[in-house]
Amino acid sequence: MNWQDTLIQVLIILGQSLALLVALLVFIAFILLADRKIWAAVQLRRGPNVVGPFGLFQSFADLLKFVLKEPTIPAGANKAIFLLAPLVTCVLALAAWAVVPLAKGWVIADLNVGVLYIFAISSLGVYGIIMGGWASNSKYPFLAALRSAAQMVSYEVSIGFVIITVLMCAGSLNLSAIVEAQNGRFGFLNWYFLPLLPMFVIFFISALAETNRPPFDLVEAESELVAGFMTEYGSTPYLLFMLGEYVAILTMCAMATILFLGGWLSPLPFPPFTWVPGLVWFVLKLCFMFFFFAMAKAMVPRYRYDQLMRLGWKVFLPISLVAVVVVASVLHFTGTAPR
Amino acid sequence: MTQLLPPIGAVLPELVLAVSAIVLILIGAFRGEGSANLVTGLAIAVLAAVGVLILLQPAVEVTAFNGSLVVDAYGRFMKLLAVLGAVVSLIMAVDWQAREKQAKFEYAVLIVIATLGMCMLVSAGDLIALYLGLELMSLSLYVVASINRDSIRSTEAGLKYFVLGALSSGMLLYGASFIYGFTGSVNFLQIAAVAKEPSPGLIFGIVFLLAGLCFKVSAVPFHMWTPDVYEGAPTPVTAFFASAPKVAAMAIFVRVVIEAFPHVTHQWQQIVAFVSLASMVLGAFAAIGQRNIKRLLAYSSIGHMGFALVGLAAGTAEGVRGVLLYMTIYVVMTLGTFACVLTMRRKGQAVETIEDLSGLARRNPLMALALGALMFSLAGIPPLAGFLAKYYVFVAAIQAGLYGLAVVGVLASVVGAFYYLRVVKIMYFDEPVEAFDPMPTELKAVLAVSGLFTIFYFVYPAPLIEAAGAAARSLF
Amino acid sequence: MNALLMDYLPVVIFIGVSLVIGLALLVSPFLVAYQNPDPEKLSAYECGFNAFDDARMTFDARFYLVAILFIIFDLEVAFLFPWAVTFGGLGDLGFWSMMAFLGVLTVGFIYEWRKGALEWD
Amino acid sequence: MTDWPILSVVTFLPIVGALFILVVRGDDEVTARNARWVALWTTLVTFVVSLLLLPGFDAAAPGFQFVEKKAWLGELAAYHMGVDGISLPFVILTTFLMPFCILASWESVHKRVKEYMIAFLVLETLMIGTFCSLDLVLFYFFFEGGLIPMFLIIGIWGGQRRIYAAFKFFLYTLAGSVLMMLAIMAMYWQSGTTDVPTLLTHGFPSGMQTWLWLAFFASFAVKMPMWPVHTWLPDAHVEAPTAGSVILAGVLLKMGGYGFLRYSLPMFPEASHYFAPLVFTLSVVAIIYTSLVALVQEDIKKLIAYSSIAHMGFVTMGIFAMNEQGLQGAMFLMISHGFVSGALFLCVGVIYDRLHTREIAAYGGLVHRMPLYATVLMIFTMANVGLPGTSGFVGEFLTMLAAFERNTWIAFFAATGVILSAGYALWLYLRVIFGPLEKEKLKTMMDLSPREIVIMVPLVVLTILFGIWPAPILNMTSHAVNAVVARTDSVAGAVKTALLLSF
Amino acid sequence: MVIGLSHYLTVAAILFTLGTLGIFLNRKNVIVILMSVELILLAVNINLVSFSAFLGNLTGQVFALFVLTVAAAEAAIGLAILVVFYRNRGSIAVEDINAMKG
Repeated sequence: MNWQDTLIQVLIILGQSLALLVALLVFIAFILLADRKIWAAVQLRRGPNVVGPFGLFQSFADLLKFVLKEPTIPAGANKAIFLLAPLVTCVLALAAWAVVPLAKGWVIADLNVGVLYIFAISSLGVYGIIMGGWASNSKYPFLAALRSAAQMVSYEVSIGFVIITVLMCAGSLNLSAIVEAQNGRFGFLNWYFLPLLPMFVIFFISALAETNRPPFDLVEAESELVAGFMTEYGSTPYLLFMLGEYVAILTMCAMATILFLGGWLSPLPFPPFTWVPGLVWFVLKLCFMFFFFAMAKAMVPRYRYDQLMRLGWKVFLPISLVAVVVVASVLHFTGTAPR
Repeated sequence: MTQLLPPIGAVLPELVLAVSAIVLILIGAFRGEGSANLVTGLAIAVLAAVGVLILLQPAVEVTAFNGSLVVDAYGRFMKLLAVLGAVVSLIMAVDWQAREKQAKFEYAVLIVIATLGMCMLVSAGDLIALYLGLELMSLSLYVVASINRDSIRSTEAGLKYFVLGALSSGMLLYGASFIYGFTGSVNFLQIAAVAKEPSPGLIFGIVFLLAGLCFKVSAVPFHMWTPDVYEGAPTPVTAFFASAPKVAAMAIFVRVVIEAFPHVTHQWQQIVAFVSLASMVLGAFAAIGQRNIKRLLAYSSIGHMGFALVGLAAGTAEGVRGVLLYMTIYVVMTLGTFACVLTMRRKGQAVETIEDLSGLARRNPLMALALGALMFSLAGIPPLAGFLAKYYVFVAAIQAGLYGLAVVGVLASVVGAFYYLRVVKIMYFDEPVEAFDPMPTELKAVLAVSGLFTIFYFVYPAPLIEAAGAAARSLF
Repeated sequence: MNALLMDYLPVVIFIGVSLVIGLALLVSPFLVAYQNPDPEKLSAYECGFNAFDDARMTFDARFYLVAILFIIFDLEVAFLFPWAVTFGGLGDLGFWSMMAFLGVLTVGFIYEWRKGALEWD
Repeated sequence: MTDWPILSVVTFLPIVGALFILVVRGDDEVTARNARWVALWTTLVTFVVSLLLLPGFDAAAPGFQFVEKKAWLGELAAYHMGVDGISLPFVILTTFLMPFCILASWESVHKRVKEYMIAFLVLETLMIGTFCSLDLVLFYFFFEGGLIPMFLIIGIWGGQRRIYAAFKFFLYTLAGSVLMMLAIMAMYWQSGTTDVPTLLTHGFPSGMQTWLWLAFFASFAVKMPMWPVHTWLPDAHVEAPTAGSVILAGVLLKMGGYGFLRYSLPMFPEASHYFAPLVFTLSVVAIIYTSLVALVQEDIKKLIAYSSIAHMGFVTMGIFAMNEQGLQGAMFLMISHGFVSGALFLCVGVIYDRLHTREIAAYGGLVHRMPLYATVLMIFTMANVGLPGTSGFVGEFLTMLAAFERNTWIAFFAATGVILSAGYALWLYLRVIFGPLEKEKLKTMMDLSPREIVIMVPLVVLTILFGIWPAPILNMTSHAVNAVVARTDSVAGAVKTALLLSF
Repeated sequence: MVIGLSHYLTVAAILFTLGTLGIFLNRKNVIVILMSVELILLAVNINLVSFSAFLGNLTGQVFALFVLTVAAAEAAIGLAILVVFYRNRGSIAVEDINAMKG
């Protein structure tokens, strides 16, 4: 391959990446709005409704507001790390999307080890939080960062086990292959959420905890713990944290979609449903998942920290561990494991 | 694939250890803090049973797991010795735990796990098994060293041991990676088949590998951890450290160089000879100024490892037999000595300086007699067992033409005799001080067996010599 | 080797692009926004008080414990990944080996539980 | 001939006694008494049993007798025991002296009697074993093992500076003998065996012989002790309890001479010839220098100690003359010195027990209060000087004769030594026994007690008996000694022939 | 430039040296020592994997996996001991590890 070809290829990838990222960010803008709207609806409020029709441009206004706010860096802070932390959080969250297949073949990098990649990248997210909490040189952010990190890693373990069960069924680490493995004659009945329903539930709840979403948002509870590790942040550094968080939420939704809900597959495997582009199904499923995230935030009361840790270590971990054994045994003894 | 599943009899001791460790943890976990005595008792029983199992294994060479584990006469001999060290030091810990209010069932479990590591280590047939066994052992030892969580000295000992141990593991691994890279294999026998010529990369690997192993046997220049860890760790732990892990590390040291590098003897021989020489000399001189008996024994053990390595430096079956005998006698002597150290407590408080032994011969003549015999034996004075141990390694060294090593070695043993004599002097010549608390029965038993063995070994040494000879030959 | 690297090229580019976006966002307020820092504004937030003591204080050792537990379990998961993927081709030996491994891990887990390592009260 | 392993019985009988004492329990007074009696009976029985060796011993038969051989350390060494004309006298000497040691400590040792007796009995085993063993490793075992009880005897029951003396004794001897151990190993490596009878005829390469000889020399010279490695001996003697001194002078020192005779000469004949001048020089220096040193001593024991060194000079001189007279003389001198010096130390012990000082100046005029003692001491002093008619004379005379045959100058210097020894010994006698009885403390001194008389009489008898009738010992040794001489001569001849041929 | 085995080995050697120096020259903090140990193990793994790739034999990678596992266990135990030590001593400075001298 000569250098021109390489260059062209790089440019193509560049374009794709840019397109995906922009689309993602715009999507998040509306998802954010949706989040607030759903929340408001549950509480019988209207939610944002001033900027644009139905408040549709609220997020863009927020963006503008963030950019124009005064960026402060606390006097005692470690400047470099203080600024690096949100960047790391955001970039890592975004980076996960490089391997997410939006539709058949619609993926930036179709890695063989896609699941592993996402797993690894999302593990790294802890660093951003720890760095932010530590660099602020302030008590509350530091404590919150520690608690947040502990929480994230606790639930990551069960997420890992859940993923294992899916992998055993799918027999591949490639996300596209996992989606394809759920393709079958019975449409959505073939998807893994059905046989692995308990896993799906655990995954969902763990995802809430992993992304510090309510009801597990106690480390960044705005009223009680003054926004946790982000206390000292303002302006776009704060925005980057928020952005990272929402990207991570979407990543989790995407993971749930791919692992349990058949990714881009149509729920009913016959026309006219199969005529609808995979991307649409994917986005719809994403929205569906996010709706649950939002509803959880609106409806479920917040956990105490000890309850949270107990749930992670004493309930989810054993259950998922047993699930791995059960799934493995079933597959092994029925001989239904993919070869 | 078919070779992967082991002949079950060959790995039975290891299996039993592993399963019992798990069961013991569960027992301990479910019965709570009060289960220390039960778990310790069970652990002792298990270790003893494993010892019997090893004894009962048929005298054939079996390999398991594609050559990762080799069960031969050599392995059985060393395993038995390691298990012996483990079980005796565990027995000696019982009373200590009760008195220091340190009853933790984890201690017994960790000892069992460490023993499992040692058995794997001794039987290791490739570098991976070596590493895993070594780490299983070492990781348990790190924890055991700092088992007394509320003592600065114990935790510091654990920390030091950990840092240097981890470094040594790193060096060993680095060496192992080079050996793998330059021979294309991790199996000892395959390495031996390839490593016919000394190449720089291979030598490099051997140097690092041996450096890592030297750490584990606490040979100079990688001995720094020994005195501090000996001193800081709780005494039963020190007794354990001084016995079983040394055996296992020495066992694999011997196995690696003999099995994997028979064609580059000259290269490792130089290293081993140097290390052995330095250990003997340092062990002899550095111990002179010590007042803490555990520190003294630490330097003593450094010296003894040097002596044992003399046999390895010879690189012959006779030499290996010497190492085996040396380690056997060393373990027995060490355990006996530590039984005495464990007895050194007044009004419930442990004392550790050698001055505390003053006039022991008046207050407790039998203990003094036994400890005196052990000291003379450690010094290598005939007719005690320690002399025969030295004799066998030095004969091998002379046969291999290592005159310089032999001469320095015996001179070092004269210097070493000085500080052992000092202990005897304090016990026998000095005026008595306050008596120690009464000696628990199990310590008495250990001391008695060890003392009698030391004194009367010369009467009928043949069985041990033959066993060691057979074990050594199985390596060649 | 090269083919493998080519697989990851898109990932690198993607991360590069997101980095650019992130940086742009991070830098923009410093360029456009109003800045007028004063000591009060730059002091650490402590509910309106001056800071009582150093923020670099000690914290509960249980956080370490969680970290350690996480390392262990995460590593276990790392082992399970390749096993799960090739699960179908491993046969009885592969199955039982991993079951044994999980069994040992479970024992460790039970031990932690019983020792109260998982308590947060 | 008996079938039972008489040598092993003789050797290990004391251990049995020691074990017996070990298990005796009870309050201090009773155990002490029991320990004394058990020790005495054990040593006596051992002596009697050792005497059984005499009728069975055929002095004219070649090789070793009462041989026992059993597997022991695998291929490395066997349990091989046996005696010949060289070792048998030493065995008897040892068993003979032991009861005296026990008796001598009857009242003077009060503390830790039990341990004391055990130490002595163990020591006896080790000493007898040294002389009986016919395997180098076994020999080393006993030879070196003797250090432990002796260390304890000096260190526990010794005088003021006992700790220093004990350490010095131990480390000097150990340093010397570890080299011998190496030599033993080298010999094993070269010849494939440590069996003494085999090695006696093995013939090591000359280059190797030099090193081996030096290594053995290091050990034996320290043990003898030879000048300049003798300095431990005066300290050890001074600090040791009486019985310890007796054993030290009577038996332990002889191990060096025995070693030369048994090992150095026949096993390394070429090296022995080569180094003979060195040994002569050292011997002469020892004789004259230590005699001079003895002259100025203030301490009785120290004086006798130096005199022992001087006598050992005669012994080495005789041995390395390597002719029949020399070897016979050396043997005789060692035996004789064994009980004479032992007796001298016992005599010192007698007055030390009464006055608790060994300073010559503290005594004087004892003849007035202790006529019996004066007589006994005179006999032994004469024997020590080597007056004709006492056993001391025969040995010294023979060795001088032998030295004269080799080198006139050596004999001359040695003769000077004899004169000097007469000087210091008689002067000592003069100062202690004669003169006015002035010192208050001395005026109440009692003469020899019955127990002391029992001790002294046999020694006096032997001293005089062997002085006028040395034949029993000479007959016993002559054959074995001649074998050694023949061995060294043959090699010397061969060496000369080889030298001639090479020209 | 073709990146060959020697480059990997050099990188590993540099890491190894850094790790070793980190242990011996570090006078401040024990955590740094733990990190140095990890660095050494990293060097080993680079070695193993590059040898494995170079030799075309998988043993090295298997070995590397084992090393990874054990390294994690080691780090866990090291940290645990360090925490216990800190609780007793109140410091993790290297110069404060001095209860025993000699």
